[in-house]
Amino acid sequence: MRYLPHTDTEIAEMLAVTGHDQLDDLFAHIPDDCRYRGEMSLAGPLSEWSLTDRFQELAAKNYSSSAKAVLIGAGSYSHHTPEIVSSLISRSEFLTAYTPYQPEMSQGTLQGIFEYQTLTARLLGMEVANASMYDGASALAEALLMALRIARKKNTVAISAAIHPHYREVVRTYLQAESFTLIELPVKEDGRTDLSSLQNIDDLAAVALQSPNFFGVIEDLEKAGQAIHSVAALFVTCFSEPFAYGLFRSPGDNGADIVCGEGQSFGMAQSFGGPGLGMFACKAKHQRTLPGRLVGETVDIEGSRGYVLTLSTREQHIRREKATSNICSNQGICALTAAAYMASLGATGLRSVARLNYDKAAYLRNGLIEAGGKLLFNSPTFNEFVLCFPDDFEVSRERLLKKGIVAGIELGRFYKEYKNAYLFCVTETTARVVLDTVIGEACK
Amino acid sequence: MRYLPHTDTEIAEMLAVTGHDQLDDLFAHIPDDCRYRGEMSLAGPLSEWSLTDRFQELAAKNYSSSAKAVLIGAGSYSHHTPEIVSSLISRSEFLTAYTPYQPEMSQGTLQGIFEYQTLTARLLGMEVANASMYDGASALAEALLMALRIARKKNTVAISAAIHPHYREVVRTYLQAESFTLIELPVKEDGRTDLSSLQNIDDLAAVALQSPNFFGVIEDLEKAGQAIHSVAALFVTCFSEPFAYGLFRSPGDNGADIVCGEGQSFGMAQSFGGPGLGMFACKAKHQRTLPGRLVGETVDIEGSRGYVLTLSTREQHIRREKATSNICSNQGICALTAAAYMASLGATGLRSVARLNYDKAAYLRNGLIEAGGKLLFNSPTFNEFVLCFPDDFEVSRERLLKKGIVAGIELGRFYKEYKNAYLFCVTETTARVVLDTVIGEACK
Amino acid sequence: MTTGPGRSGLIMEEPLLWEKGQPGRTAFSLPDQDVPERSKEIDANLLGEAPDFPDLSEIDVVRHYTRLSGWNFGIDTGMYPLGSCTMKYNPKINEKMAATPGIASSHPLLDDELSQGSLQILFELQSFLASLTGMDAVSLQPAAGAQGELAGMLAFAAYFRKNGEQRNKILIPDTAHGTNPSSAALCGFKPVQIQSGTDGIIDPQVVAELMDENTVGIMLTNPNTLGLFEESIREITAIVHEKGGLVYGDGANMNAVMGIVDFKRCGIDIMHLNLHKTFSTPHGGGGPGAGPICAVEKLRGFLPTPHVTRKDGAYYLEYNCPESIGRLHAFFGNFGVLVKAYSYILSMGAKNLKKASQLAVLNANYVRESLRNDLYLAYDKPCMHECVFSDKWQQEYQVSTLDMAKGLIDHGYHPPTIYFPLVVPGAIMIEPTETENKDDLDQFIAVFKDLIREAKEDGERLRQAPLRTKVRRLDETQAARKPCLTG
Amino acid sequence: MTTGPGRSGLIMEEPLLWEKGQPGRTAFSLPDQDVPERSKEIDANLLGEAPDFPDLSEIDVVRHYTRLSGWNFGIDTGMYPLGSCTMKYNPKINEKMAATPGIASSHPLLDDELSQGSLQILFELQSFLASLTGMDAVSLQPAAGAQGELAGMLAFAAYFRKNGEQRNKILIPDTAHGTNPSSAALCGFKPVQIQSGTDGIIDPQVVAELMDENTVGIMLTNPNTLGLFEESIREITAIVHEKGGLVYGDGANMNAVMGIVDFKRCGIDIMHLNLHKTFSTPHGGGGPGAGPICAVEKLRGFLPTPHVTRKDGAYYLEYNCPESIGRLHAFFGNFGVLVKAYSYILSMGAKNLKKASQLAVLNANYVRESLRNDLYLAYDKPCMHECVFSDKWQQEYQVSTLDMAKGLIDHGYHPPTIYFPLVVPGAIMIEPTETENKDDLDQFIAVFKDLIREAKEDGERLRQAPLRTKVRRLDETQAARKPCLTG
Ligand SMILES: Cc1ncc(COP(=O)(O)O)c(C=O)c1O
Ligand SMILES: Cc1ncc(COP(=O)(O)O)c(C=O)c1O
Repeated sequence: MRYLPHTDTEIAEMLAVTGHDQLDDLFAHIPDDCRYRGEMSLAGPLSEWSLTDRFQELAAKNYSSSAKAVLIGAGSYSHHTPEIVSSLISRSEFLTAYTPYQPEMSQGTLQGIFEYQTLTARLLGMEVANASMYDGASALAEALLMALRIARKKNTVAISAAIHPHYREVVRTYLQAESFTLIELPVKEDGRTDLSSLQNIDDLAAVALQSPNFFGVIEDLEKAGQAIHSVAALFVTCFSEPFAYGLFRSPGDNGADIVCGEGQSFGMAQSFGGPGLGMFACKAKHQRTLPGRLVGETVDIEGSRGYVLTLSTREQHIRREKATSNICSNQGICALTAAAYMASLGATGLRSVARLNYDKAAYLRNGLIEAGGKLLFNSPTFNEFVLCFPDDFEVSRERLLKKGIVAGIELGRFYKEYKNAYLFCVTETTARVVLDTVIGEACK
Repeated sequence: MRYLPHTDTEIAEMLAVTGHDQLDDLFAHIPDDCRYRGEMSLAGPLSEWSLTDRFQELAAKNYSSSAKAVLIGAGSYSHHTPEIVSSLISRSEFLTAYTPYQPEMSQGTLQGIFEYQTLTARLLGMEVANASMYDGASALAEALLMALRIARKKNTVAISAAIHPHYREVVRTYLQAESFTLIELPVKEDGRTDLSSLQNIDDLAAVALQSPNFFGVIEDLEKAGQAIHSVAALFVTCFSEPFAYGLFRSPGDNGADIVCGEGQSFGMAQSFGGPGLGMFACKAKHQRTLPGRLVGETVDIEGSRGYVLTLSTREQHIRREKATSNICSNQGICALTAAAYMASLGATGLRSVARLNYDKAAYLRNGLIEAGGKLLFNSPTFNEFVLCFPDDFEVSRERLLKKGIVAGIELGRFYKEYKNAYLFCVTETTARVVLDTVIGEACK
Repeated sequence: MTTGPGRSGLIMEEPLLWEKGQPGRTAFSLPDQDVPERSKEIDANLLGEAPDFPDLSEIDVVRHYTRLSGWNFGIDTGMYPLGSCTMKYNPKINEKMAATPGIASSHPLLDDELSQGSLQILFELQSFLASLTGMDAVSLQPAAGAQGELAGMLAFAAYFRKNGEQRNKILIPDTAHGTNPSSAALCGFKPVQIQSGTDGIIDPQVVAELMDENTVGIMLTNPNTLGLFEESIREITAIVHEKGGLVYGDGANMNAVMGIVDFKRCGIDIMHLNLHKTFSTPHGGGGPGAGPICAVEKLRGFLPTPHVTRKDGAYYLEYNCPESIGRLHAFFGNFGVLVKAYSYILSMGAKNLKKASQLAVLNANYVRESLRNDLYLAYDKPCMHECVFSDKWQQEYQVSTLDMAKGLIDHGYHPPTIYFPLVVPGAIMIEPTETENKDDLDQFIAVFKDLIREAKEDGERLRQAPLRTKVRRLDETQAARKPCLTG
Repeated sequence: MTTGPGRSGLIMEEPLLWEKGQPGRTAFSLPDQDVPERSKEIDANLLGEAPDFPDLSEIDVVRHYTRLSGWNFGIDTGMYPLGSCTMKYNPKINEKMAATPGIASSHPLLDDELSQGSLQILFELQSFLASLTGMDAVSLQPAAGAQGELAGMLAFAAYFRKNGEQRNKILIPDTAHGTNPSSAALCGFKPVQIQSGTDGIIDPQVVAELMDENTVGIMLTNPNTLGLFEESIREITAIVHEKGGLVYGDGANMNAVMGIVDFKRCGIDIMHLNLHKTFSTPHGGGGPGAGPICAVEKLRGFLPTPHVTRKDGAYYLEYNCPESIGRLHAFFGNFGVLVKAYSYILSMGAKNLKKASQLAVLNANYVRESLRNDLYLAYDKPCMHECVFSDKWQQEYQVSTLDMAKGLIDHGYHPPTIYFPLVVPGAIMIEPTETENKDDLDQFIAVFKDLIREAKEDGERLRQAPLRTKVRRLDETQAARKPCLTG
């Protein structure tokens, strides 16, 4: 087997050194009643070539290929990734390294993550960012836990019902064990979060909003921040589409205390939803309560600039049960990918691509409205929006599916009250001809 | 444009230094009547994404994909390439380097090519090998020129008609300008070269054979070598399928003086016929007349082992019109690829894969004979063989084509006398089920 | 003096991204604007400025990361005997498989019928992991080992909640990985430390004394982080079960026992696996990993939602799990990592996986036996996948574990895990894994021996190490005291 | 002291392949044996033993080449101002395009109808190159520039043969690349050297004196290898044509003049292009390249067979070319390289290609102007894509071109081309190309200036350079005297 280098002769020589007769003897001390009985029932071994055939077959069973257009976002976005990003980040020095515990032989990863932290903070308008969380959903859960840590005695957090339903589920999972109170804030008619009840909530540590929210609607973060701060709660914002900040004001600029979200858009394949990237930033004053890993700048004994994992007294391997989170492995290479992606875009590219997302989504939205669709919410959006249709849209959707286009996702599976409303997403990857096809078929 | 880094400001600053007002002024000294008039008529510029679409369209117009089985070799072979070979050799330090003129910053390429030379020599049973030629065909032409150099006064070379027809064409091209005489030796009934006329040829510098030859037939190189040496000619052999030497005796072992051929089988994509790899080896006593580049071992001023381009007094950049060949750029990365491929195989792997080629080809050959096919030549073969069919095989071929199988290539386009004979190739990549399909359809 | 592969050579310096670039450059190929411009209609109040990113051309970005990579060390660069981390070779073909277009581009929210390929992978991997561990049910959702632990703890909590029990203590050995107590604490459990015995493993007697009806149960790592098999695991789990408790298994060290140990038979109720260790998915300089959890039947219902099931030959996502702890990930976990592990398992098959464990244990014991006269062996008994030494004998010459670790760097080796587990002062934990060959191990051993000899004769060079790296020892105190987290 | 990016750092040593390994290992995944074994039937006389290759496991091969790559320097590593070589950035997307499965796996001998995609690429590239040069016909077959020259010389020979003329001398400037005389000699032509003028270009008078009815014609490089445009090219080609001769153009330096010069108007009859220079295909540590030739109408028939034509919207291979010099390559040349060049041209479009030439010339002139007070400028006039200095001023302190070149290595730059062209003793030929940005050029210039200052103050360090590389200056004399070409 090409991954197992030992020849029989070598095994014999090594066993002679360890004082065993055969490989099985190495396990002599394992009690009988712990032992595996029989053979494991797995498939394989497959040669590299059979393996490739197998994956071709599996891939063919998925509705997804370069020829298909999936006009769904809802937390997973199709964006163009420059070839350089994939080819650089897959360099084995990055990909096959461990967490940079030995900084002298990990400066590549460390400087790369320091750059990621910096670009993330700049994108979100925040002062500091961590080295990554698992995904946008767990990042939000950890942001709320962090807010509860900062707020100390307070026990309640409120989250908008317009936050991605899956993120809210994850928040519920993370918060279920401790006796925290989780309140959901309703959605107004304009698709923004209704904050009018805040005054009536006791013990409120933090309020979380998503913008653009699950409906694609840009929340009025500035006003929201004022309202939230006025009840002395921390203002947490999250996102699933960071490209929005190429065009819209950053959460930090609107006063957010903690910002988190999903960075998949920045160079990660959609890959059935993972791996993605939990981005996480906050004001500097809260940095010592951050969850996750942090890279910091320092100097070596000769005074040269260098980077290390830092503030590790917050972390599980030092602080154990008192750690700010249990994160050990994070999404390292995804963070590096996002940094390379942001570097490839630059300020200029980010702006242009974000604009194009807006323009293309607007084109479909307007076209569908003209064709008879009705906007569910009348608020500004970025590259996602929700429409309802006079007739049964499922028939059109089926027709489009046969043409290789997935036209939006029905909202009833997430919100009973929005049955038969469809959430669409259009990014820079969708050609106008596809949009025209959708518009043409929509209300036939 | 992402490949052109200059901003307008920088251009202005630089022009100020060079003393020009605008970019066009840099070309002021170019006479008017040399100038390009109008715009070049090219396509583009295309974004990375449009480019990818364009290539997908082009690829779709080719009959070739992982789903297809092309049972043709004839100088271009389908073999499995381990993923590690492609991913290692595409490391930019190898791929984007120039010819290793500065050995101190090219030791990777240099040691890699030294290893290639060594493995090539071992494969072919020769003492030395060069750093690569353009392809098997030009390598053969250069081998004959080299033989003529060694033989000095003699002016005639003889080549077997069983050598790849394209190789013979290239030989004719290379030899046309000088007043050399080129004789073709006929093919015997058993598909081997008829050497009986050798005694009657005057002035004979060298005789070239291919084994396995174009018909897949293994020549009796040992006897041939004796016959050729007995007329005091140099024994040149060539090949298009190096995998054969995993199973059959090497040319060197059979007394060859110069061995050359095509190394595409060792890790290069078929890629419509190029780039491939001209492999070239000879006895050590002839090394100073070798064409092409050579890497040699030496030491640095501290005594450390290192590698350099060597014997460059043979080469065009030193010897100019007296050089042993005009080669400058060769097939560097292809040679490195072949070395990594040979290293991945190892002696054990090469033997096994070669065996499997033999077995699979024998399976198809025997199956087709049972189904009514007739061997054109009754001599040992490796992974290619020639069959004739009682009825019109084109009908079966058309049916198979529709099933995604190209069943052999008709020989009439190369040899009028072998019309309606088909040259088949089977390698380790073809599954038995494909072979069974061909056998089933062959004589329906 | 034996030398490892480490040498001095030419590398490239490279500034921070924003120390390069000029406004107006870009390395991104802008797609065609084939629709009218609309963004001007956006309310000025909502509109932001583009963030302060540097503008670079393509070659700038390429050189930046190419150069940075030269300051790093991966498995492909050399030996990485980092204990508890199972840094084995990461096959390239797995990367290729995970990048298969129809797999890598699949959207997670399409209807099940449109995602049969992805679902089949998940389904089969679930069953492979069940068979590998001997357990009954599997959830692939946890994004890393620590999230697997959290899921397990939440399941334990849900189980007791359902049974109407109020338990909040949990037993955790002193050798446990930091994530164990930290994950338990996230669920509001109070860790109670179990002192491991002088032989490095847990004495059932100690467990019996601590285990009571207020205690959730125990978190066990087996083989443990000292590289030793918890030989009394059956007694221990029996004690816990007897008091109504549950047993969590940290399976991060599964690489030692594939096809050898059956965790259900051992009495484990839920355990996680680190696919980025045992199943050879690359660690990516920090992640992503994948930490699936495997449970016995009685805890199946508590596993995260959704999971994949099969009916009439089709695969679908099951959401109807009323007892489930809920969702842990926005979608289905680190799918791409799961694909790589699936690809690895298919490449290896049952026989080679078992062989891998045998060779991993052989390699560790070989190193242990070869260095035992040079380094103090913390526990003098056969080890599993890793062996733990310490600097006890070197302290005499003022050479520490840290010094030796840094000395190895100059020789071209990634240092072992050091100062962990905490029960061994100055620990040096070596896990060679099965993909290192004997020649390379012999060279490593010889270098380490020479280094130790050097330590005796002249410790100063080691205290100065590393000397060959781009940066020397870094000031971690300053980094933490005056944090500079962004530039 | 300004420093370039070069630093000392940790790199890995690695032995030769056969100094590793153990019989029985393999890194190759053996395909299934799904047919009966047959090879035993082979005549023992023909059967060989497997060659003496080392047996390695996958990780051995991976580490081997990963480590070797660390001793190399590519365009992605840093600046490569190697004159006459046009070492510009090689876009990664071109590699991806050439690897597109349906393209990379196409067999060269399928019927034309089954290869329309590949043939279309060739056809379009032919027409692109015709438009780029201004010439009428293109053959893509030559595998490199030198093979293009050979093809051109053979075409010239065929032309005269057809016309019943016996010509065998050919004029070649002293600044020509070595392949020029060598290619001419391969055709039995006798090179006659033209001395270039004191201003670095050819005086038409000299050509007039040498050109006669026994002379095939002339080989011209324009811009020439001194980076200068042959301003009298029209006069020269007129002189040659008047005597019935033909003009060969070495277009290796096309990068300076895309969209700016029309070679047909200049009077060129056949020229080659180096796609691995101007059109950005990577040089691969030696190759493969591609050296298409472009001809005027009257020589079209002599170009290599086959070429691609179009009829009724379909592409096909034309073999019926009775006057053709024949075939130069087993198939259609280095197709994969052609694909990359095609991809590059499509990415750039006409406007950007012209801009590239402008910027390449700007960069060269900028370097020329910035270093002219520090290095002796061989020809004091504006240059095209490269500028040529020499060590004339440094000889005073016993510092040579070689020493400065090696000194640059320690600073992280690939040295310029040195000691070529031969007409400039101690030549230092710098071709920055357009993909280097101003900041990087400024740093390079500053480093070079400092190096020169250092040369003056203390030359010894430079004479010792390089100090940072894995190996120092190598003994080339020993290598040539006692050649060791295999291990
Ligand atoms: C024993 C043990 N348990 C748990 C973990 C945590 O796993 P992860 O890093 O995937 O969260 C590790 C990782 O180092 C470990 O070694
Ligand atoms: C001016 C000139 N002509 C010809 C050549 C030869 O081209 P190739 O190396 O592709 O054979 C070169 C290559 O360096 C060159 O610079």
